[in-house]
Amino acid sequence: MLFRSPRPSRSRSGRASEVAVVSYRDAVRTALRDEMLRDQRVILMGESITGYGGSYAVTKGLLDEFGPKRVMETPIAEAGIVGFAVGAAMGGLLPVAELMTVNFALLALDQIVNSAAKFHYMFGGQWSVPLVVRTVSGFGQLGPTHSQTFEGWFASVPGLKVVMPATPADARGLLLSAIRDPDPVIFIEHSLLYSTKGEVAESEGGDGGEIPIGVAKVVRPGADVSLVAYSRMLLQALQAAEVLERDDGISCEVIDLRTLRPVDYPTVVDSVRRTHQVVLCGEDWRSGGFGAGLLSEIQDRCFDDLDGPIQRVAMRDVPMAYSRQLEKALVPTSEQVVEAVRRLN
Amino acid sequence: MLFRSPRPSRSRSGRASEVAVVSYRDAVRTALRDEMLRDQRVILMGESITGYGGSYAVTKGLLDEFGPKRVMETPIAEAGIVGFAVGAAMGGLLPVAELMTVNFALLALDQIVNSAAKFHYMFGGQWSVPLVVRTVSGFGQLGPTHSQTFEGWFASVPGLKVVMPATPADARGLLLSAIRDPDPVIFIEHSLLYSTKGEVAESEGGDGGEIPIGVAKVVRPGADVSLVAYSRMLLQALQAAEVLERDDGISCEVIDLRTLRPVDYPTVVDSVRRTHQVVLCGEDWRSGGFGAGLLSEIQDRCFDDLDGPIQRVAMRDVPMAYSRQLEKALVPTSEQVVEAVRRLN
Amino acid sequence: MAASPKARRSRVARASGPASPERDLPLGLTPAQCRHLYRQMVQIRRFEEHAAEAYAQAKVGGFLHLYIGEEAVAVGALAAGREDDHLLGHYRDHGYALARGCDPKSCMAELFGREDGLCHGRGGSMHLAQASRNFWGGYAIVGSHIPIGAGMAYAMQYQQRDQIVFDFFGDGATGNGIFHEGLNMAALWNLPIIFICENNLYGMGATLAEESPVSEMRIKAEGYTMPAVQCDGMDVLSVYEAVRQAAEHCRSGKGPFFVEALTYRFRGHSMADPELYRDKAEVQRWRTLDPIPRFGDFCVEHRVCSRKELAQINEEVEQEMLEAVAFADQSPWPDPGEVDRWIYAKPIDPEAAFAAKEEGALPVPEAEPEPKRAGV
Amino acid sequence: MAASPKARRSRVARASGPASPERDLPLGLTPAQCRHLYRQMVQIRRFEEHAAEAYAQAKVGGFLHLYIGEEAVAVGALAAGREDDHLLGHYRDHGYALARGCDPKSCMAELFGREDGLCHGRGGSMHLAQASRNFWGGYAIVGSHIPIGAGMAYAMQYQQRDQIVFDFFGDGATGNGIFHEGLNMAALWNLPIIFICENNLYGMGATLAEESPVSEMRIKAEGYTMPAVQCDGMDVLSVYEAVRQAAEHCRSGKGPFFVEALTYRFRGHSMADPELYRDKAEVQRWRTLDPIPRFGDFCVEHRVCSRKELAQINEEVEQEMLEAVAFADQSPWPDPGEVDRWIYAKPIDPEAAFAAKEEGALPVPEAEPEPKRAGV
Ligand SMILES: Cc1ncc(C[n+]2csc(CCOP(=O)(O)OP(=O)(O)O)c2C)c(N)n1
Ligand SMILES: Cc1ncc(C[n+]2csc(CCOP(=O)(O)OP(=O)(O)O)c2C)c(N)n1
Ligand SMILES: [Mg+2]
Ligand SMILES: [Mg+2]
Repeated sequence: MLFRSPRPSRSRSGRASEVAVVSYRDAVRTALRDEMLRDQRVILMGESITGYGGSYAVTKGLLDEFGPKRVMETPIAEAGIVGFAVGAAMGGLLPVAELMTVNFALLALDQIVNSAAKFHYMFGGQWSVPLVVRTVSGFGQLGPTHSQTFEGWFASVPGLKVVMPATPADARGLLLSAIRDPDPVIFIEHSLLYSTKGEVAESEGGDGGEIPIGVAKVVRPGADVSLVAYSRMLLQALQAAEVLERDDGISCEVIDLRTLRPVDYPTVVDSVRRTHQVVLCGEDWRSGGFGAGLLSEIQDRCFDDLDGPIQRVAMRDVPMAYSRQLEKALVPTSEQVVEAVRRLN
Repeated sequence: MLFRSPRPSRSRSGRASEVAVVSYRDAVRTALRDEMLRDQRVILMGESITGYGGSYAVTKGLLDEFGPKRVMETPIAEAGIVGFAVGAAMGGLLPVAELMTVNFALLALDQIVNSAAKFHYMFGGQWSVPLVVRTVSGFGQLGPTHSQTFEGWFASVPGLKVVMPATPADARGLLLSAIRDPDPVIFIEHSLLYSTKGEVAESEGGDGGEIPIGVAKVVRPGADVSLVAYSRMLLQALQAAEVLERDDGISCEVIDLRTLRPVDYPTVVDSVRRTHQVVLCGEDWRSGGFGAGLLSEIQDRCFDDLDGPIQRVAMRDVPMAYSRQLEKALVPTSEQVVEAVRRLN
Repeated sequence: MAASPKARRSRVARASGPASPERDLPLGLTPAQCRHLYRQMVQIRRFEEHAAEAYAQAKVGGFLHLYIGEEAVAVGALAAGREDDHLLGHYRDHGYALARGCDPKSCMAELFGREDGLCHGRGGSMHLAQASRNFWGGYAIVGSHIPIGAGMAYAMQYQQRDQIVFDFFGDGATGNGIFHEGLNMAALWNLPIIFICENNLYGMGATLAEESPVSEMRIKAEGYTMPAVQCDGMDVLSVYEAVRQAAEHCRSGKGPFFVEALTYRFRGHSMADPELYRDKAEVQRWRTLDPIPRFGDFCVEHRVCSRKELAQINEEVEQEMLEAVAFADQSPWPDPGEVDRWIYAKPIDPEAAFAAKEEGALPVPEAEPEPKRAGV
Repeated sequence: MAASPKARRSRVARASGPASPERDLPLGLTPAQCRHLYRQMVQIRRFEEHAAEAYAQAKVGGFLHLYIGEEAVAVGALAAGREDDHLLGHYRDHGYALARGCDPKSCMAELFGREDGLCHGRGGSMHLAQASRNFWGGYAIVGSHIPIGAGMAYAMQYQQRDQIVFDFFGDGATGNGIFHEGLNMAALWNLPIIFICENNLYGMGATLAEESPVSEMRIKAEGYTMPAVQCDGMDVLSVYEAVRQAAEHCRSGKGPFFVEALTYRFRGHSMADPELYRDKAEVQRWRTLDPIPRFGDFCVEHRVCSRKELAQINEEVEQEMLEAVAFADQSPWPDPGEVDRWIYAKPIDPEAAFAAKEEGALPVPEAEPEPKRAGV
């Protein structure tokens, strides 16, 4: 055996964590870096992640620090990248494969669904696939083929864990969990969050710092309406909560799901039982988006608790247009969250 | 211009249709054949559709009748097949591409979502993609990678039309509509329906025979509960309706959606407003399956009409196992429909 | 790591062929044709310089990929075909549009996201298209348009039309499986399509050596028994010559042809590119091969025109591009109320159908004007 | 349409090499090794004949793809590697399992969907696997395991282990883009993997000529600068020789190697195949090349064993397979209550986490026994 895990040298685990204000981008980068320092089995692979530094500059500097065997520039071959990473995981490594954006993940969907998600089950538990697929959703005049987000699809696949952090702290803590998890994790970042900042507890080289997958967080407690959000929509939900508090005297409880599979329903249900009103906030298409699955389960568990129909804020069912004016008409906003709450009240 | 459409010669349109009892398989085949006779622009392409006759024997005999230019054997290249068919459609043909099963459609998802569904919109309406992708869902000890069904994913994509016929008559009529439609249509057959039989009005070479896309059908009128189904689950719903009538005296209205995008909500809502109870019957995974989107929209439109939570019958959230005993524990059945109705009553 | 321009060019057969009687022009070219080639390259250059400026002013959003440095490829290649040949390319597509004769005004308006844009602002820079010129668009999923081009070529073959397909993509695209699926089909069915690979040494930030175990993309075509040649993508005549040969081959029914143009983008991959992965010196070396002054010199040497006339072309083009920008600036925004237009060519209205059913009438789908398709 | 067996074999270099001192055996083989090769081929043959019978009795369901006729490929190839080399193949996988030494009982039980099956009935015929033997499974999405094998090879290289990867697939798989993506990566990173292409002239009902513009699959590897050889897939020694060369190459760090085995399946693609697409006469011609009697003759000619001893092997194997069927018949069905086991290696229980949170305790994820992975 060549490597032990975790590599004990250089570890500063146990040391009290320091807290720093960092960007979401840096939180992802340093989580990758720390985990690579901690465990030699961790490798990165993806398109333009080396010399270019990643199309959103997340992996900048990592090639220089870890060399091309651990930070691998790949051809533009999404299916091949994920298939390769699945194999590397089966071979004993802990690959973190980057798909430049979630739009291109469609090309790798077979490997995600029929390989990564299936092997532990279909081979009767003989081995698992400790793979992280990092990818990015987002928009901003990127046009019809580059503005999509498919979390609802991933979250419907048994065998996958799906994570969408909204804050730098969660980006770090959940990425550490994802890399240490023996199962395939789809880790979806958001391009419009990369420059947002927040407090993060750093624990370089240590074992701690994980934020558990599958646990939602009540980010803002409230009494009247539950706003269930994740990723960028968390910020929209929080903004809406402020407006509603200020202008309407409505008290919103804001829940950050953080993990989309498995969903932490107990936390959601607990909130709904108290507020009796729910607004689900997502960015994928309304028809059959992730919010639809969420809604289905909540109405099943909370039918008698609901004072009004569960509301959804989602992307309009349109392929997406490039023009700024048209895009504005399509993407979900905090104003829409406000309106949804007002519809209920 | 080389071809006119529809080719007028040999047309017997206007003639009263004859009615025959045929299998679902034959209904699909004869629809393809008749449309190929009617319009020279129609071509078929797919894997093992020529000498083999199609993995479910749907295209048997068509190579001999129409030759290899119109019935094209392709390499095992799902993405390439759909991309090629998109191009052929842009070039003036009416391709019907067969993907052997919907499981393999994952490999072509990028071409379906980012090419077929997008071009009409993203190029500002300059052209459309009159493409039909025929594929098959189903199970029967086919194991973890060959038993899936992804209609919920297709049905969430703006720009696609999605059809899942349950009967030979609908298979014929909807396939004729699909081929004549200027937009991309995903046409999902069901392997366990191929040998079922039903009455079909034949109209060889004629212009008629279409069943419109986007129109659901009340297959069995009823007063107490609405069962909304499609494809194979229609048969389960009808069976359940009989049992419930006989044993519980519950009168079920059974709706065959037939088209999954766009959904004929008026027909569904009309029924729910009368029955106040709904059970949605599908075969894809419960978490985020097609039924979730349906449920979301129904609860939005009918919240105050509902006497109880909308029930769903769906595939259990498990990757699917090969063993007969395990498969049985996963796939949705008519008994589950019965139980769902009883839960409401 | 990347081969020097010199080393690479030495592998390229220099444009030659029978000299034209007057003024000693190669390849049977006329002076007017030469001036046209020159003008088109300048058009692309100036169009993009203005686009870059507009991007800096936030008039253009999203992605903007410049073709600057590679103009000779689109211009030389399309000059070797017919105007009704079918054209597809990737997202770095301004060159294809202008070389095909699209109006710079409508192109610029598309970049500005305006209603008068080629695609009414729906597509943007990466998705220029003009069906009436058989320019079927820029495609932004790398390699996706390779089987699409093959399918169009099949439609031509099937309908016994003599148009062929021009399909442009980059070196990076050859690492994607879809490239191989498309080439395989084109070869299997002997389709009239020219695959034009713009080998500019990089796929975004990946160097050729990181993407591919072979540095010559033509090798990848040879496995499909497809004739494949390289040409100097910094020399419009070298491209013209290679693609003319390819077009003859395709049009005469001999099947697909692969042309690899060795070229270089002078600017970053997109406007967001910090260009950390390549040397400034390398870029400088390649700039000495700039296809525009190079062909300008050729024109002067072969007495196609004087330096003054070249300057005049430059000036005319500059005027044209200023007008394009002004046009785009003044073009109206698309109406947000129309944001859901064109989802379908044949929209479906279940509410109407239901209402009709209630009244006893069967819902009859409306016949709509059939949208344009190439073969019809 | 398909080349005749004769014509195809003439392209194949016949097994040769230094004769072993005793009994004149080629390739340094011992008689015991030869008997082992013979026995393994018979095992596969008889296993599958019993499986086909069980399928007819509805004891086996779903898809069943027989390897009959192709036994020499798996047996010859795996004999040329080490037992701890990594093995991946496609859905026609009984041969890989048995040649790797998996117990026929557990294999048959898997086909029967029973708890004692290699994968506890979860996978079935297409997904045999035994991680403890580094047999990483049969894969049923055509070509999907090609990059997976490359990834495993990378893990070996990275960890400086000297195991190599054997990755088997069919001629049909080479038409899929994923094949190219996998080969490209293997070549780029010089990975220790042998790609073994079983060219059996058909991809389900498609003939080779319908799938590929070139009839020799090795040509597709050459574009990746990968050494590629053909061997006679109906001759276990020819396969052994070719793969031994490949294994030496890979194990010594020289990168990937491609072996094309020219072979033929005597039975339909799967049990459902009506075989409309090929001549009975063609099948008959190939049956004359049956690798089992052919190698049996070789053994007798080279005094490895007598005909009687061969018959005895056949008899022993038959007994073994009868026992396998009996074992599978008696093995219990998997417990439907366990149908949702193994969805995750580390299950997550939000209810428990929530309860713990309510009690003030932070939810600490349980440490689970780490599932087996190759490198650890
Ligand atoms: C399938 C896919 N993967 C990744 C990307 C992101 N991307 C856009 S352009 C590009 C590089 C393409 O390189 P090349 O084909 O050489 O063309 P060039 O940009 O050099 O002209 C990449 C990786 C994409 N658009 N599509
Ligand atoms: C991606 C994908 N497409 C289609 C199929 C259906 N299919 C199963 S096997 C097969 C033929 C494969 O042929 P080849 O690779 O030559 O292997 P062989 O069966 O001849 O051993 C096809 C098309 C599949 N399993 N996966
Ligand atoms: Mg490039
Ligand atoms: Mg084969």
